Amino acid sequence: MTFDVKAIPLVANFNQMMAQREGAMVHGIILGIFCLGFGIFLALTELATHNSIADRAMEDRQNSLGQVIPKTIHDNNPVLDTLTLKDDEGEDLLIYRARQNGQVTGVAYEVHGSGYAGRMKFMLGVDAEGKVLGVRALSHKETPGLGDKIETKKGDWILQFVGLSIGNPPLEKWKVKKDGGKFDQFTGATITPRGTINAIRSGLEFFAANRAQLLEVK
Amino acid sequence: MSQAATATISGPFAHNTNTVQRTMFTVVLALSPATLFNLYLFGWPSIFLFAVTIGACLATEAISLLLAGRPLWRTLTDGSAILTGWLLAMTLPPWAPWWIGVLGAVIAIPLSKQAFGGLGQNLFNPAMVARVALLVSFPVVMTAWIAPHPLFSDHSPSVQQSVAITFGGEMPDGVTAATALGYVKTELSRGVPVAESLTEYGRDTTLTYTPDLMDLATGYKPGSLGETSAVLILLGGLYLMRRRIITWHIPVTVLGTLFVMGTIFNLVDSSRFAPGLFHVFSGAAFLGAFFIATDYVTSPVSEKGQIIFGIGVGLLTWVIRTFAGYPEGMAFAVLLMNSVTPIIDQYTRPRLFGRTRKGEPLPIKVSP
Amino acid sequence: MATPSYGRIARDGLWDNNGVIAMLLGMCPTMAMTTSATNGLGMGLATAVVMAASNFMVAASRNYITREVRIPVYILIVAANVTFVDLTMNAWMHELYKVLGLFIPLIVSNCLPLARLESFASKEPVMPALMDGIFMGLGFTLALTLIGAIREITGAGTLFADASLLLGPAFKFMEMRIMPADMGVLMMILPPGGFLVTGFVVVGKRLIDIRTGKGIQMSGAHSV
Amino acid sequence: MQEYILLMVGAALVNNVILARFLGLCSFMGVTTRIDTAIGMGLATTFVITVSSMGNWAVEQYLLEPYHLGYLRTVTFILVIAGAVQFTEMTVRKVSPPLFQMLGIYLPLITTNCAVLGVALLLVEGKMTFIAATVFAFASSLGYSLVMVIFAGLRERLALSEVPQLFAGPPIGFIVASLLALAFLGFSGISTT
Amino acid sequence: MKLFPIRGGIHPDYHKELSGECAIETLPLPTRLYLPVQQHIGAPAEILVSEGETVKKGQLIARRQGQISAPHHAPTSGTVIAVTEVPAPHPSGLSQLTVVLEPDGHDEWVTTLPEPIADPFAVPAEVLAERVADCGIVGMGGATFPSAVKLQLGIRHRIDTLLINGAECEPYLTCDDRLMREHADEIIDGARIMAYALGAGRIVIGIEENKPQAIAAITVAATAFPQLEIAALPVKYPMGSERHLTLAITGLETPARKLTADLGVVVHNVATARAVYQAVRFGRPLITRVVTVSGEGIRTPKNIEAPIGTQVNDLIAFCGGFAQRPERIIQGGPMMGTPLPNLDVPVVKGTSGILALTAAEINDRPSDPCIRCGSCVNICACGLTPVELAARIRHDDLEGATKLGLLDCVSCGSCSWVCPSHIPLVHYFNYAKGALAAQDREQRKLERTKTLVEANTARQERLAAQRAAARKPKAAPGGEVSA
Amino acid sequence: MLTAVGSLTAMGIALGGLLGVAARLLAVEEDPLEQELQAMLPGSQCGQCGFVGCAQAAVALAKGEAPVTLCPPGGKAVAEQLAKRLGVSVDLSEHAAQVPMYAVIDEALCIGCTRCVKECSVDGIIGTSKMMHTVLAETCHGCGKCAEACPTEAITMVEIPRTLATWHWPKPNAKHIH
Ligand SMILES: Cc1cc2nc3c(=O)[nH]c(=O)nc-3n(C[C@H](O)[C@H](O)[C@H](O)COP(=O)(O)O)c2cc1C
Ligand SMILES: Cc1cc2nc3c(=O)[nH]c(=O)nc-3n(C[C@H](O)[C@H](O)[C@H](O)COP(=O)(O)O)c2cc1C
Ligand SMILES: Cc1cc2nc3c(=O)[nH]c(=O)nc-3n(C[C@H](O)[C@H](O)[C@H](O)COP(=O)(O)O)c2cc1C
Ligand SMILES: Cc1cc2nc3c(=O)[nH]c(=O)nc-3n(C[C@H](O)[C@H](O)[C@H](O)CO)c2cc1C
Ligand code: SF4
Ligand code: SF4
Ligand code: SF4
Ligand code: SF4
Ligand code: FES
Repeated sequence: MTFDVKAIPLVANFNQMMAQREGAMVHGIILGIFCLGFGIFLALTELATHNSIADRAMEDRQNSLGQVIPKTIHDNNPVLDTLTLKDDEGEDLLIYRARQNGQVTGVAYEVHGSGYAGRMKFMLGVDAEGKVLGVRALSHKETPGLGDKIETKKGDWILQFVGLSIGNPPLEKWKVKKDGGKFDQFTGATITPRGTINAIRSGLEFFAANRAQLLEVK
Repeated sequence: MSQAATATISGPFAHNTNTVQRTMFTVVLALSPATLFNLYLFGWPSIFLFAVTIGACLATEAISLLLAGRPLWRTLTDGSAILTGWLLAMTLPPWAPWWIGVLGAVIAIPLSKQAFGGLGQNLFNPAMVARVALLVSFPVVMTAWIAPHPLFSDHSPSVQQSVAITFGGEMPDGVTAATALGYVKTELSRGVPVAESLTEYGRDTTLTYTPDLMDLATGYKPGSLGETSAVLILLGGLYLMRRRIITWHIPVTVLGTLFVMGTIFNLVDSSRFAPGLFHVFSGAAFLGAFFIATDYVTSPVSEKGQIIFGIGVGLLTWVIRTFAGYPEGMAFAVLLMNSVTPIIDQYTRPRLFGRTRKGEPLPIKVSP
Repeated sequence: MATPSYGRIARDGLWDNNGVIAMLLGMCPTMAMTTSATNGLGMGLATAVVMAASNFMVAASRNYITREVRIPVYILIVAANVTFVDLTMNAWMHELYKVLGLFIPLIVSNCLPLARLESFASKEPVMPALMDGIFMGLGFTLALTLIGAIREITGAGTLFADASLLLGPAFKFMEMRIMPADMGVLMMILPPGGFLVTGFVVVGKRLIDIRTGKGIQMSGAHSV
Repeated sequence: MQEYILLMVGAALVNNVILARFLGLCSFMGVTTRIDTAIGMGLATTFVITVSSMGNWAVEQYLLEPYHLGYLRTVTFILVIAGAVQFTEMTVRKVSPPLFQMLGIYLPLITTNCAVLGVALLLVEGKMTFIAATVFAFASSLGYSLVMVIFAGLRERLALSEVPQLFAGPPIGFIVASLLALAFLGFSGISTT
Repeated sequence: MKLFPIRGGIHPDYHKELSGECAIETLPLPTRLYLPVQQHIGAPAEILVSEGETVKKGQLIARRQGQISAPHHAPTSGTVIAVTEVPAPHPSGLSQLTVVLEPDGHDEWVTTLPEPIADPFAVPAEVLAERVADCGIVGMGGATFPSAVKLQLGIRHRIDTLLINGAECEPYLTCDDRLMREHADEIIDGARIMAYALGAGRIVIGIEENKPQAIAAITVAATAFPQLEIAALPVKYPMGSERHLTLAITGLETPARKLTADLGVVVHNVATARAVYQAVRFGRPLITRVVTVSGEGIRTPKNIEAPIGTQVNDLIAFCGGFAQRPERIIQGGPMMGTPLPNLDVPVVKGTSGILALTAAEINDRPSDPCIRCGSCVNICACGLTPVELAARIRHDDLEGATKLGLLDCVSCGSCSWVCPSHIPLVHYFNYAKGALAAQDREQRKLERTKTLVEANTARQERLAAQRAAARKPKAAPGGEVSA
Repeated sequence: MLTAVGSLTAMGIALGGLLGVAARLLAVEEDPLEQELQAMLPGSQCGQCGFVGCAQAAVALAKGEAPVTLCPPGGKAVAEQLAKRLGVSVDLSEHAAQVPMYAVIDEALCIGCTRCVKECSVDGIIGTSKMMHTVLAETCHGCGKCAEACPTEAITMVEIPRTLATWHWPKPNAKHIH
């Protein structure tokens, strides 16, 4: 049995229009049909992948939070346990909370400092006592080979902050050695570490200032 | 006396005595006082680096010429490769390791000059391309300025030590020092006002050497291998002007613009902006104005064009020094203005005799 | 134009008419995605998939597309394919996606796929069009990997760093350190290095073509 | 005001579309043999980038965001750009025939110029306000035009010099572009925030 | 007097001391004289004599052809021994039709010389112009443009100033200097006659400051005439160029593609003025000229009044021959002169100097690449960019070079002189100007061919139609074909 | 899902319509040759040929203002195709400079047959039947047709000699400059 598409009236009509190539609408219809087709195609793809992608995104966020909040100290999903506060500049700051048995055992939030080539973003994890649980660079534009040693991939420098808090070392030692502080700068690059230290310090100060709200059990 | 039936060369049959070679070696001569002073000031390591850089420039030029199948001797002795090497060396940190000089030569000669077809064809100043490429690639090595260690003085490194410094890459501890520009810049980045850091610069005890005002003027201060002595560079520059190798247009506009920008902004906000004189007398401003921005090949040919070029170099130097990440802006400013030189050339051609600026014949004016 | 043989298509795509080093198309990803060999490889492969699919679709529907809406339809097809690749990789090849994810939307704005649609797929039958897409894509991959490798070795001292993230743990062996990191010439992984290496790769192709007796194909003969 | 100036300097010089962001390179290598053409291309592209960015901003704001259609971004943006090019062509032709004479021939080229899409995507990424987005788009395209014209000037001079055969054409073009990018690195570190 | 600055210019070594103090000597009659038909700009003259004919001094031997042309006269009495192709004093070494005259030694004037004009200021201007034309006077400042044509400018233009060009800015040359020192009266009389013919009320004699004696002599001779002014010009090459002289003295810039006459200014050389004096006051045609023979290659440099047609050989022999091997023999000055292919070429009306220059004087060397020093741009008195022009010409972009003003270049040679890379810039320009002219000729020929072809086809068609018409009634008579 | 498909389709239709309207309103008379040539070009609009795009390149090709080898992306194949369509040869060796010639009739051999006269399309040959013929040098444009027609081979084509009026300085030896 043969089936001739051209037998369908609409297709025949369309073919005729195509043949004449007249009327502005024909182009609109062609493009429209393609859009319709690909729209359906993409919408279906999206439908099919939607949940999967959301899961992956959740995993990703859990994993990255996991780097600044150890899995061992919580039994909840910090990604979903969030709180919004105003930071020093009055911007909304999203805070992830880790809980063990309902008690807040740690929080994580973004802090930022200015580096050699612009803003550097970090995720800072702080435990209930105000000690650093972990810091990771989220994004920065520092020079490869110089400033990028703040990444864990390129060095251990950023790991040294774990366990530190305001007071340990004392506030005036939260500086690079060059400025009379406790922390090493990188050879030939002082600005990046300086910005990083500032970011962590102000993050800890934020914790201190908002401690009650942060640890409040709801 | 008989000549070929056709005389093959059209006139004129008189030429001045100037040649490319003479021009280049005059510039070398003009550079010598400042160079000798700095070689003395920074000792054997700087002498080694200087020799290596020039030698490498000559060697890479020779190799490029051989590969291109061009005549060797004449081009090699025209002095341009020596001058490029010389100027490159003068902008390097004095105790930089030998490979900095060699790599610089590879960038300056084969890449920035010979790939374009050799002398006169390049679009960017070879020495500055090399310097900037090195700075961008090796920021640590390229910003390791050292305190003066005059030859024959007590703390000058011996020849053996110097060999270790230049060829072994063993930088001794406690010799580095900040240049005034670098110092002000880093201090500013931690919020110290310029005026304060300027006075601090002379007193900062964490620096191994801090020049006083007199030192700043004579050039007894940290800096690159050839830039520290504004006075001697000025002397060389004036000699070049006298010999009509360069004209006043570029040096005066570069330094003038730098001074004017510095002064105006310093008056507006002295905590943020360094004074004009500071800009003019620190870093490579003099070297750049007299010897680098004036490079014939990469600057405009007409006097009007040179004025625009000079203002551009001064302005960009100030902008980069003041706002950008690098402490010294002269090299970048020169390269940036090199890139617009063809456009400047196109729009600053002299007016043709008997024509308007647009090229139309002038209207007829009759004598009164 | 007679449809070229598959051999011809392969040779053109991989070398003679290579999208990057002969036609100088798709320059943007070439510069942006070649800071390492792995990035180049990943970008190249993703582009190859999109090119093959787009070429196929355009060749199949070429008779229904009017001249006036030709370009929007082609771009639409490329964009749809890119989005499809983007979504499916995100969902089901997530590890790979994390490496390539950033680059994928950029394929839309690469002029090479579009150029092949215009000049090949819109005129040829489905199968040759598909092959053209595949080989042009592979040629693109080859060029990007080569440029990426040169930049990575000279700039960072490594080769195929993180290849195992892209290709799976089995490819860990590819990750090499050629020289210590502090010997890297930073400029090579910064923008100037991209232009420089691409220029020298074109010179390299010329040298090889001269050796094999093809002579310098003066692409862009008018330019200089 | 100051933030807009910084935004403009950042978009035009520090993160130049061509030299730092690597967008629109094909036209950079292709349409820069003469200063005149580079100027024309620059003007036309500036126009299209600015107009289409406004359109794309609206699409993002009123369609993609509210209905969670982020996955359709590339597709819709491309359609908007194609439309903007066509719209530009029609209006320019109607409003100013001389301008059309000058720019008309460049317009079809621009649809396939990835600087246009690239700038639009950057706007979304930066979550800018309408005015900031417009300023950013305009400054970016200005930076594009600037580099196009500079490069065309350099190539015009290159055409009169004696480049060795092996390097003549694209290779020396790439080398020049490389050195130009190197010079533009001088602007890096200018804080634009 | 107040002078106006001119752009650019150079200060070459002048070497005028070689011959500056040598009074003009008269050359003894040579054994042969060679008189080419073309010694001027315009159409070649038409030869009136044939082999074997005897001629008298001053006799017309070739008459002018057309508007812009000049006649030639026998410089002495003798026999025409040949009318043949002889190498021209031209760098190409090509030949041109030449009358070869063997002097008989009597130096006998022809009897039919035109009558002296006793009071030139009482005759109509046309009569004077006619006399200048008949006497074969052409511009002796180098351009050899027929002077009569310039004298008639007063008819179509309002001329208010006559500039007498005594700048002599070319190095080595001293012929004008000597002429001004020794014949100031004649020059001034000639200038006054020309001014009268032009209707110009003002005469300015421009002399470079490095010729103080000439300035003094002219000043003395000019005191009687209030309409005469003397301008002591700064020493700067190319001050003698017509347009630049006009600018320096009057402050008027001659528009491109226009003549100074459009500004009311006419420029004549001092030697031209003297030739006019002789033609008008004595009816004598232009048959001799003062030639500077100089250069380190010449044993005793001299200023020689020589008959037109004297071979360069004879002049050099008169100066004691060569002192050292010259690198080149130049006709004219070193800046704008042309190299001679050999020494067997004649002195013509425009030959102001014969220079035997040594390699050291020329100081040429193989060229280096252009280092874009900009000297050429800054010294070009015409505001050109020689560096870019030459680059365009080298890349065969003649059109681009023309747009940059190639045709406004006066070939003064300053740019080549100053170039540290010794790039033959002027050679490039000369080549390009020649090539453009050749293209032009070809274009004109092409157009001519096109019209001829059209005419031919039209005629063929007409003939065919006629034949067809003729064939109808009766068979056409074949045979004759018209050319 | 519906919004996605719906809005995309709507945009498509709108844009398509716009393009259609534009195509109609702005229809430009296109030279069929240009269109044909443009179809042969790759259409990548890359501009490497020195024109802004293929359309402009095609226009220039049609006018004969651009060489068929203009298009680097198209490579040899396109060049050959263009050459075939335009009926030109791609072999560059054919472009060798031709020296202008003119015809000279050897008077001793001329039999006055007038065949050459009939051949000459510019009336450059004078003479009547049975009389010896000569060529007007300044009229002859060197086509050589008369030489072919001459039965006695009396006509030879010679280079136009240089005279003082046509001589000009040669181009300086390129070796002077690197
Ligand atoms: C190309 C280049 C990139 C740089 N990148 C960084 C960087 O990423 N982080 C940084 O702290 N300093 C960077 N610097 C160095 C700064 O300019 C400055 O010299 C340094 O931070 C001051 O530190 P110091 O006191 O150790 O010299 C860079 C310098 C250059 C030349
Ligand atoms: C009516 C008229 C037409 C002239 N035409 C020309 C000409 O075609 N070519 C030329 O070289 N000089 C011509 N001249 C002579 C110029 O005015 C001038 O004398 C000549 O170009 C030489 O000038 P120079 O020696 O400064 O180059 C003409 C003069 C006049 C009065
Ligand atoms: C560069 C240059 C320099 C000249 N120098 C002189 C000069 O020194 N003396 C002179 O009489 N003519 C000189 N001329 C020729 C004049 O332009 C002009 O032709 C001449 O003075 C007209 O007079 P004439 O027609 O009587 O020769 C020079 C021309 C040029 C282009
Ligand atoms: C006044 C003057 C300044 C120069 N400055 C430089 C320079 O800054 N850098 C350089 O590489 N060459 C310089 N040169 C040498 C020469 O122009 C250089 O090698 C060419 O750029 C190479 O084509 C200079 C030459 C002169 C005459
Ligand atoms: S004078 Fe010579 S070297 Fe200087 S710019 Fe002119 S042509 Fe070039
Ligand atoms: S020869 Fe021509 S280009 Fe050179 S200086 Fe004289 S007028 Fe200018
Ligand atoms: S080079 Fe080829 S593809 Fe590029 S514009 Fe010209 S014809 Fe089109
Ligand atoms: S060659 Fe041609 S133009 Fe010349 S005479 Fe013969 S037929 Fe006529
Ligand atoms: S890939 Fe960006 S313009 Fe071609």
